[in-house]
Amino acid sequence: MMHIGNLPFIVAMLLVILGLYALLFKRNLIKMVIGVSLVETGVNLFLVTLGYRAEGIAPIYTHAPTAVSQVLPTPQALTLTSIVIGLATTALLLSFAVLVYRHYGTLDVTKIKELRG
Amino acid sequence: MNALTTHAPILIIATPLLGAFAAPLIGKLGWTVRTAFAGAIAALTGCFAGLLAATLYTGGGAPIVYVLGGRLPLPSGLAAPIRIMLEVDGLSAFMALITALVAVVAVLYSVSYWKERSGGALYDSLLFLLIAGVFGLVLTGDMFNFFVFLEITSVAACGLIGFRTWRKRSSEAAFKVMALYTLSGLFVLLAVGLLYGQYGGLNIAYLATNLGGTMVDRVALALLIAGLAMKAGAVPMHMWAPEAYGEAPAPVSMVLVANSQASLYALFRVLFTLYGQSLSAAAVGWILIVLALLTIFVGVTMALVQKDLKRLIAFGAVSQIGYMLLAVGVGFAVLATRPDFGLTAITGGIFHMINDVACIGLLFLAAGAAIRASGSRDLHSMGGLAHSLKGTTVLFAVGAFALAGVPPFNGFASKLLIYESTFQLSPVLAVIAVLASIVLLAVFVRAFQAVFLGPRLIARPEPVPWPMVASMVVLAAVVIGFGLFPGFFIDKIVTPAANALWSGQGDYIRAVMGG
Amino acid sequence: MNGIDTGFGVWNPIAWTLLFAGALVIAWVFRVLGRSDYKRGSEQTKAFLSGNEEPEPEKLHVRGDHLYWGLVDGLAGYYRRIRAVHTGVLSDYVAWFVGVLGVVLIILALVR
Amino acid sequence: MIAETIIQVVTLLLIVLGGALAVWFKDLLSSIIALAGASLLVALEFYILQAPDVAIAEAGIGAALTMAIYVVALRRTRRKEKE
Repeated sequence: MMHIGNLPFIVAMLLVILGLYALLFKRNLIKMVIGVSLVETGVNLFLVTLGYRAEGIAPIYTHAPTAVSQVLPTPQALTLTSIVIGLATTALLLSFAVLVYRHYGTLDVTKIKELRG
Repeated sequence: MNALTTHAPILIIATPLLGAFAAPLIGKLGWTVRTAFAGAIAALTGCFAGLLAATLYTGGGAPIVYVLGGRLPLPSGLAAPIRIMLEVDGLSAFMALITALVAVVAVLYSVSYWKERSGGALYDSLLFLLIAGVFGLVLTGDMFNFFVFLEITSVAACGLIGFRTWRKRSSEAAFKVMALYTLSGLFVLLAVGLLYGQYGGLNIAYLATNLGGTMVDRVALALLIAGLAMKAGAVPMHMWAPEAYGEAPAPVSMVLVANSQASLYALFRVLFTLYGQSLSAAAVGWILIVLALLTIFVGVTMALVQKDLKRLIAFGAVSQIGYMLLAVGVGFAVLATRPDFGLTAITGGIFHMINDVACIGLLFLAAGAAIRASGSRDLHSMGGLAHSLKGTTVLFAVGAFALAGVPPFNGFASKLLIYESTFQLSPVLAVIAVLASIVLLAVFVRAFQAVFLGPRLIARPEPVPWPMVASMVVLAAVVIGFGLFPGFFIDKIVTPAANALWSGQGDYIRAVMGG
Repeated sequence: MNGIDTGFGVWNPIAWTLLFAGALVIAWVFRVLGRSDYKRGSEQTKAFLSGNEEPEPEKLHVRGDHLYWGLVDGLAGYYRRIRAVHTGVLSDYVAWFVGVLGVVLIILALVR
Repeated sequence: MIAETIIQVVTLLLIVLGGALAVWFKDLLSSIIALAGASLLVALEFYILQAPDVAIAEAGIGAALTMAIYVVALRRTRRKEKE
């Protein structure tokens, strides 16, 4: 495969920035959760790209041919863990968003500020 | 060395984890069995933490390494640094003792805290999950595991903050705190990824031997400082803290303070053990000092004008984080140049951790008892509780005086160390710290006057059940004991912890890497 | 054993407590030696408010939010700004986080 | 070889597009679908980067399950971003 350089890293950082943009400038709570999900996807992509080695094969063969290099297995294990953790946090965030909506009758973040000052 | 001592590090984490997952099942057997089970788990965890600390301190403070899944013993069989391990040095053991204290007290307090809508087994489950996460944070020797435990504490903490789903503000606080915790966790993960990408390892000791202060290292350090300082609640990233502490149930507020301190511990670990001298320590130290001064000042002044009792104490808790940051920041800034007072500063900061958790915990618990008894948390409508809640009144006063650094309580002992050492670096630091302590005393005089003094504004407050009083008495005993015999406790438990930061980097690395 | 020696100062809580207890005893002695014509519950213990009747204790009680109003009023400018900063809006919290991250990044990148 | 590179570049560009659309759409359901699409493309990218097991997890958990949770949450709140 041809070398495509740092493009995956750039895409990962773009996803993080998009997520931060949603968190900073979007007023809807669900949209902000989507922002958190985007940051998380970006970080996951970053981790997997870290472990990639050109011409490598997947690190899942027990009897891999020794002449071929494997891509690093650790970042992949990390990413798996991170994906599962991400599901838990997203679910919790969304359930709190639903609760907030039930109590406040709105999802507008600028109206959900009883705790201030 | 018998098996129990050998496996103590993992047992400390595994026992509350077992409690977390078994609690819903045990809960089916009724209130008595559930309570006994929770108490047993907490007591067992406390015993393991004490055993671990005793082993470490009697062993001369050399780090204990516990390897999971490795067949060969480290460091002789060091084949690849990719391996999950727990590494316990003086500071980890000290933090484990703090967490154990908090766990036991929180479980005891929770026995009778819930009134009409019972906390139930789910509450126990989340509480143990949070405790297991905090233990994991302070014991792990591996950056990725650190991230996993960080997320465990985030999820459990926010579950507990939003536990009272019928309260409007709890849901709001839980959502905000969860979003911020997740974000900071992801940035920490990004930093871990950056470090892994450069050095191909996740072990703290392994990374510490390789870090060279490149640009990527600096970016990773910035991500770690920002993420961990936010989870610790440093100003100006503290806004979640009063909401979290204020809206969580009283015992959980105390555990959340310990959770923040665990993040602070992680920050210190990253600075002293992971990075150490490999980059400009003075600049990083001054970043911490500036954050600390902001934290102390804003926390105290905001506490002065709060109308909600728990929010007031929460801002007090925020300001106390500043004292630890200040002390350790001073220690880090002078790590290489001025050893004469750097170690004193770090000793003061570390000692203040356990003092803070005892005083703030005592205040949160006493406030929880007062709020539970009077059904109100508004300073304007409370008053005169001293007529009926005599014990709680005395305990709140002890906590307030100790937190404000009034002698002879424990807050004074640690703050004295902080004042005297920061004065050596710059008198301005010490002056601000002393002034903030005085304002803090004023804050708590106001809270005390509003809640406990005056005529009976609340006709018939509910009495405080004995488990709640007992748990507060335990904390008060810590406050007074540490206040009357500070030299003894500093000698026995604080100095090993401070030395682990000050000069323990080599030992920490050698325990894993050998050589 | 129980004291602290910071290298710049010494703190011994036991000695301090004994001293404090001694001061308390002296204060108690003075109190005992006080005026013998003082009677509890008589006219002497009543507050003198220009001859007006003393109000009910519920009305006399200084509530929590009345304490330190002078200090807070004196710092009104500071408090207006700092309370405006605590908006309670999650986006602002995230903005503070990103801002601090940016500042720390710049400092660490510039300082060698 | 060239073909694979092109696939990868296109995938990466589409990921960014999906993320941008997820932020941009005013209709939250469309937003969620864009997010799930981006997640699926990230799964494809994982596969290309020799991480098939992570790809499966990302497609199953990151895209499908997460989207299901979003849809449940959306049913209990409201669909439009602005009211």
